[in-house]
Amino acid sequence: MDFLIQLFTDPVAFWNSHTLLISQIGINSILASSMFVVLYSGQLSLAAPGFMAIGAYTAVLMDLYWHTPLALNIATGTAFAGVVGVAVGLPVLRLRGVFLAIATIGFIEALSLGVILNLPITGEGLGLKNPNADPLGGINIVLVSLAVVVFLLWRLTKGRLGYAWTAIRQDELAAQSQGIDVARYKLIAFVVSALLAGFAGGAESHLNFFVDPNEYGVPRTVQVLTFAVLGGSGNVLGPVVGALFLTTLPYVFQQAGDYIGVVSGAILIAVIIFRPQGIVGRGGFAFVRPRWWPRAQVRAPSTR
Amino acid sequence: MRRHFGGVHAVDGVTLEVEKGSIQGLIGPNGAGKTTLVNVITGYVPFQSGHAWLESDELTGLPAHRIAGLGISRTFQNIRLFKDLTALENVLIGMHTRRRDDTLAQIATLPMFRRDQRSRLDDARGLMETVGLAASDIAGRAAGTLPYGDQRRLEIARALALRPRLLILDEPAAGMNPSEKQGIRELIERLNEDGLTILLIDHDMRLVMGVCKRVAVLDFGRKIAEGTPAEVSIDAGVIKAYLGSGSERVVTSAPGASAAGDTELAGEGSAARPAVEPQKAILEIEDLTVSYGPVNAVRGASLRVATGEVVALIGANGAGKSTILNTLSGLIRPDSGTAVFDRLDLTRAKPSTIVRHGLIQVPEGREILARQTVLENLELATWGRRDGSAKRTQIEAVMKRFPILGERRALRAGTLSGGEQQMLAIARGLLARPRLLLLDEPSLGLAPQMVDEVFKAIQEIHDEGTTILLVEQNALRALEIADRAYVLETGQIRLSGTGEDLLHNPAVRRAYLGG
Amino acid sequence: MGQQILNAIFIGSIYALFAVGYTLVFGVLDILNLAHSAVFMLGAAVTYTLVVNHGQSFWLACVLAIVAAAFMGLVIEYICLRPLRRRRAPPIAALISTIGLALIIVAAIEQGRPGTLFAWLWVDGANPVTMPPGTFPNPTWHVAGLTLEGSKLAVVPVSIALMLVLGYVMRFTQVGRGLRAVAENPRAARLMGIDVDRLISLTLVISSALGGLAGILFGVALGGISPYIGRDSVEVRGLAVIVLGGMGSIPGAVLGGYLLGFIEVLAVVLLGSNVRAGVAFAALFLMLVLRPQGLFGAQLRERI
Amino acid sequence: MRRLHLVSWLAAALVVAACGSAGGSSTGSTNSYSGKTIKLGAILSITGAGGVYGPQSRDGMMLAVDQINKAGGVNGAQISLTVRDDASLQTQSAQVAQTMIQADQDLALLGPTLSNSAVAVHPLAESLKTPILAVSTTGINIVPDCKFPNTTPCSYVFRDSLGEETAIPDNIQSYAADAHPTTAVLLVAQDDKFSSDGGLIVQNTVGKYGINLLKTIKFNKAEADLSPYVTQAVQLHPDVIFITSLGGIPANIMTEARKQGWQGQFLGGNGFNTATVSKNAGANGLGARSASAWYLGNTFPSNADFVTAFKAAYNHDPDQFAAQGYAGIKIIADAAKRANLTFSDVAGDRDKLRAAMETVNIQTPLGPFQFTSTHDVKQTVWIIKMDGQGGFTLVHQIAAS
Repeated sequence: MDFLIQLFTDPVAFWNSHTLLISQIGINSILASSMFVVLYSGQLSLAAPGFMAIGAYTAVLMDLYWHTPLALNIATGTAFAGVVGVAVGLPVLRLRGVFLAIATIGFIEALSLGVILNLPITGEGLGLKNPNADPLGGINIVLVSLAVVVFLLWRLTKGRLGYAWTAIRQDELAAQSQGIDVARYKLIAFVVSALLAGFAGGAESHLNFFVDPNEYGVPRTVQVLTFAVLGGSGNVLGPVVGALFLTTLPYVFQQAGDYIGVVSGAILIAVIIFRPQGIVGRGGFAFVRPRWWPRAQVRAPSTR
Repeated sequence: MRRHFGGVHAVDGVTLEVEKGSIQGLIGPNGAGKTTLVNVITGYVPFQSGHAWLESDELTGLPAHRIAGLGISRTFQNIRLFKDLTALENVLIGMHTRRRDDTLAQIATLPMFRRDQRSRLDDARGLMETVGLAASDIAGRAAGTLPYGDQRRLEIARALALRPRLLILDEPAAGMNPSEKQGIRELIERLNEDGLTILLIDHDMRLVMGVCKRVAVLDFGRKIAEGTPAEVSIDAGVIKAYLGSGSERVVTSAPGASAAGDTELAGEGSAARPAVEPQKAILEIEDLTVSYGPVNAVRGASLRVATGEVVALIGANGAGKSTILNTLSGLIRPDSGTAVFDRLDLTRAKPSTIVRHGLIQVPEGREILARQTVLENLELATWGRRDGSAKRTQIEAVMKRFPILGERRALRAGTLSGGEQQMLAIARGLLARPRLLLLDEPSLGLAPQMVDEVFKAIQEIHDEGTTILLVEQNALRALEIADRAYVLETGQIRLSGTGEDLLHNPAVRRAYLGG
Repeated sequence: MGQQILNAIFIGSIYALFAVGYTLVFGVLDILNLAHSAVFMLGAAVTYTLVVNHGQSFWLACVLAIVAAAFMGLVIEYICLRPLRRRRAPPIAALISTIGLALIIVAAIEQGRPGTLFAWLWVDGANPVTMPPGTFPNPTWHVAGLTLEGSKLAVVPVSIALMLVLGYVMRFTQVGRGLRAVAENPRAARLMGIDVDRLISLTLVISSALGGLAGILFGVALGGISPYIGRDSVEVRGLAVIVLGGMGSIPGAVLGGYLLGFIEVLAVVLLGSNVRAGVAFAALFLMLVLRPQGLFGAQLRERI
Repeated sequence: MRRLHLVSWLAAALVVAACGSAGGSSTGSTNSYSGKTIKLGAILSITGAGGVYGPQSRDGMMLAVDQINKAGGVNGAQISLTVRDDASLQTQSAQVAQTMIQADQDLALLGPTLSNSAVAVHPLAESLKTPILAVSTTGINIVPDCKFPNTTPCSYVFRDSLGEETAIPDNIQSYAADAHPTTAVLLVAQDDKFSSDGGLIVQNTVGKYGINLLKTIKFNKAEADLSPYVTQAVQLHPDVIFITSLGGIPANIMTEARKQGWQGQFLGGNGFNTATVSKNAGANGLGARSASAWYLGNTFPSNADFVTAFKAAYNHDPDQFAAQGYAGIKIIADAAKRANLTFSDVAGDRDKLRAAMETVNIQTPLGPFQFTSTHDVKQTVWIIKMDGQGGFTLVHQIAAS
């Protein structure tokens, strides 16, 4: 409780003493957004952590060996993730539903266990020390970029691209009949998601003095998926809300103490059962929407 | 152009030319291959042989989105709107191909983008008005929640948004009542006057006859006739294809050819002598109302079936026939009204309980288990029964009655022909020891001789004392064997009477051909 | 090499047994039950607790553990799946709700220490524990330089026998036909008077019982029973197996299990230990890209 | 002049410290401690990969806090210790650390349990000028290395746990001296820092004692069955198998190797030094040797008292991690006693505490305890071997160099 109390009574002190938590929420939100993009175009891709790892390792290695500026490192990491995104996206495009999900899981596991743990340059199991990290200062970068990401996605979902994605998610056949090149737009979504994940990875690595190869595995992808789905994958705000909700859960329910795992599991089930479309779900904040608020037009994914 | 489809030649060497600026009709009974033809043209189903051109552009082998890009847009027989999106969004998506990639513009939220967006919105609203939708009040509603007729119109608006060179309408009027049909008909004519070339697929002859300059008739994947409506409507082959074999004696010319406008059936219905409702019925439906979301599929229908009867339920596509049957089987729950089968409240009971009580449905499209063998299908049909040995003997008996099943017992049901599958479905129904057998479109898409087979079987089953509620496209055949019949139109019972009466009631022809 | 083949056969049997349960549920429901690995772990944990902390006989413990696992099957159906089916929720929702349940089960074991809420279920927290020697007969022979160990050898016949039985049931019994009917066409099944919900519950029970049994055999033979054996050892590999074999196909899952077992062992022998996991998942990825329907799979079905 | 001044000041400080450690309750402190509370925070892995060790450390710390508070506290100030779980994840570890330092305003921190978390958390504490005492981390570069790669000592980071850099070489040396093995195989878990560090040290050390490392077999902790690796190792018939890995895995490996009929010697690092491993390995672990920071059987009072108290409190034997946790609290308490805390200015108190910690010199279950100039532990190393019944017996003892 004292967590919430401080939040409302003394927000400034709260902000200063929880920068890491807040940054983490930001990172998770960006990750969830990357998951959102694929879900929004009707693809259940779980590759996010893989692209994260690529972004993170690229950024840190560039810093360690070439001492290049942070912005460049993260940018390069992001770009590299995007390139790999194309390489992975092309072959798996025709897969749908769980098949895509499992293929992408195969990708992240092969990457983390097969590649990262065996490349000398990544420090293998030793991980990478990242002396120039700035855990407390990173928050601004994270929050600003989160704002940008959300804004961009919001614009995208409102434009030609977004309409195409929605159409594909809703009904691929009908989408084709409207002249939409399904394969092309699916790939775009896949790559955009890769870029976002790569960026999140790069940014997160700047918050940590250590890059830990174990943080880019299946548990992470499950976590990110949960953020996106629980928040609601039909609205740009969904993933952010989901990340916020689940990341702060252990702090909000501190009195659950050791049983936090049990509690959050129960909450997860409860929410998904009573709001299968996610917390934000259909039509954005329609369920708390004041009269003057424009009616959200984007919808949750259809059940097909 | 040939297209090999599953076991049968769905489209078999059909040649079809659509004259620019005309309305070309394409008719034929269900399962004639009309939709398959459209799917091939629009790139959903690959060509096996043959070619297709749009003016100078070859379509053969192009993916669907490219074909759409070339200017062929279509609607779907079973409406494929983006259900969760608003009506307006549906139309906007239709503009995809002629909308330049404005991603950057709108990321920057440039006024230029806003202007385009505004013009697009106006455009979309305009299109909705064109097809007769009041944009102002439904633009913001989720497409899936619109009434049936509006959804049809919206799909046309979406198709128009492509600015197509050729518009293909696949059964645009399916399941509409005469006045709605009239609306669609006027719409089609209006669009054509604006210079749009239209390929109209429908099995409602009256509509096609009314609007088309030329009509081609498909039956079993072959083109059996082509010409002006007048020519086609007196073509014996066509009449046969339409009314089922052996029906010529009843009908001398395909009805609708001289359709004198559309008078609501109800008028004539009142004239028609109401049938004597049986006193004690095994099935009693009172004032049943069923709806999918806001769409009312059945509105206050009431009917009764007495033991030993064959009762036919006829009417247009989407008139609500199947909905009633599914409600009886407990697959759908009604909004209001009662349905009682021998003291069992069908509006509450679980489907399995209903079956155990002896109310068995042979569903439309057979729904046999394609991946299991014929024998397994039959054995499954005895699920509800506990009498081991009796099962066996009866399965044997059934396989004697339908020898074809006996021969094919070890084959996967999916490999059977349509007619064989229908036999299997009926046999399955029998094995469940029905006290009331619901048959949904048993002759759907079957060859005439197969249809005869099926009806022979139904007749026999009835003679053995099984009560039957029959839902049938082939109304004439249905009425021939029915003791009584109900005519269903847009979810309401319009007429009822003995089979004989209705058989000779001119309104009936319009009623079922009106679908 | 001989020894390695034995290793492969053993772990292959475990994979197969676990994956059969996975694939059964997917085949009938088109849903990935991510709580399956938690049930696997629970089977091992309950057996250990009953024997060591509650002084039950080993055999009784095994039976009770399987019962407990089967009961978890019902819990999954009634809490995680049925409510969502009722609401026609997107299948991805079921993914999340089962994740939630897995979270609860693992957390409950994790927090089981003397004097806590779950002490009756588990007292070793996150500590891995091993069946004390002598709690079960475990003869060991040394033949031609090979080590044949009872507890490991036992796994093979048990798995194979069970899978034959299951195969027989699915193929030749009325229940089996019913299950296949539900899998192929629930609507038709309903019309034929099959109580679909009952059969689905049954599916979950069978699947979870198998999962639990796999856990028991695994824990007994290898020791190191901890809250994480499910998550770490079989969860993702189980996915790999059912994809290799073909989603929803029981013989496929069996074959896939042994296949993965051999792939992993061969990777160790031929390619050097550290690439083992990487190879397995690369194989998974390739399989999906080249032959998505797997070895035995039916045509793809496009549901999540 | 100034320098001389500084020196004399230092000397004075040392004197104070000396009588502090030697002397009774009241030192040169001018501030009153009575009625105040000393807030400490511990970041431990109660769940996850480190869940084998965290709870042990927690029990040890709680025992120490209990004893001190019952005995009238630190000059009358009570110690309050909050333990938080980091689920063995470095990100969570760092978050918890920040909360404890900035939100809870704890005076000093203990932990975290795992090396990968430590390398993330320690620099953070350093940058926030808060003393942090590692009680179980043994990997490379924990201390003194803050600004990797140039190894400048951290000023706020201390460690009372025995680094593998000392433990593994000592262990190898002693066994080489006893048995003169010639061949060895290394089994190393490649997916966590602690184990990988250990593996690295083994690889760098064996040569010195004429042991030929036939093969290094890497595996991942998250694997179903380790038998293939063990088979691979056993078939090379080495004299020694080194195991560097976390949790129960060493036990699984030993069991499997023995079942496959291998008779050689197991050597390992801190990963061995927990009851869990010895218990799970049972008879198969008999004779497995490791260098430990602590030995149950030591009879010197500071240990004997600890063991009896611990048994009384939790009715099972403590292990190395419990001892190190217990020692950790005692060390901080001793420093706090001499630091002359104000209890009003936390930042100032933290500085005073870290200064006082550098001069700690007390008796702990680990033996007489002092920090090296780089804040690492300076203590006797105990070479122990598993007794086959879940316990350990002493083989050698190597005094701190």
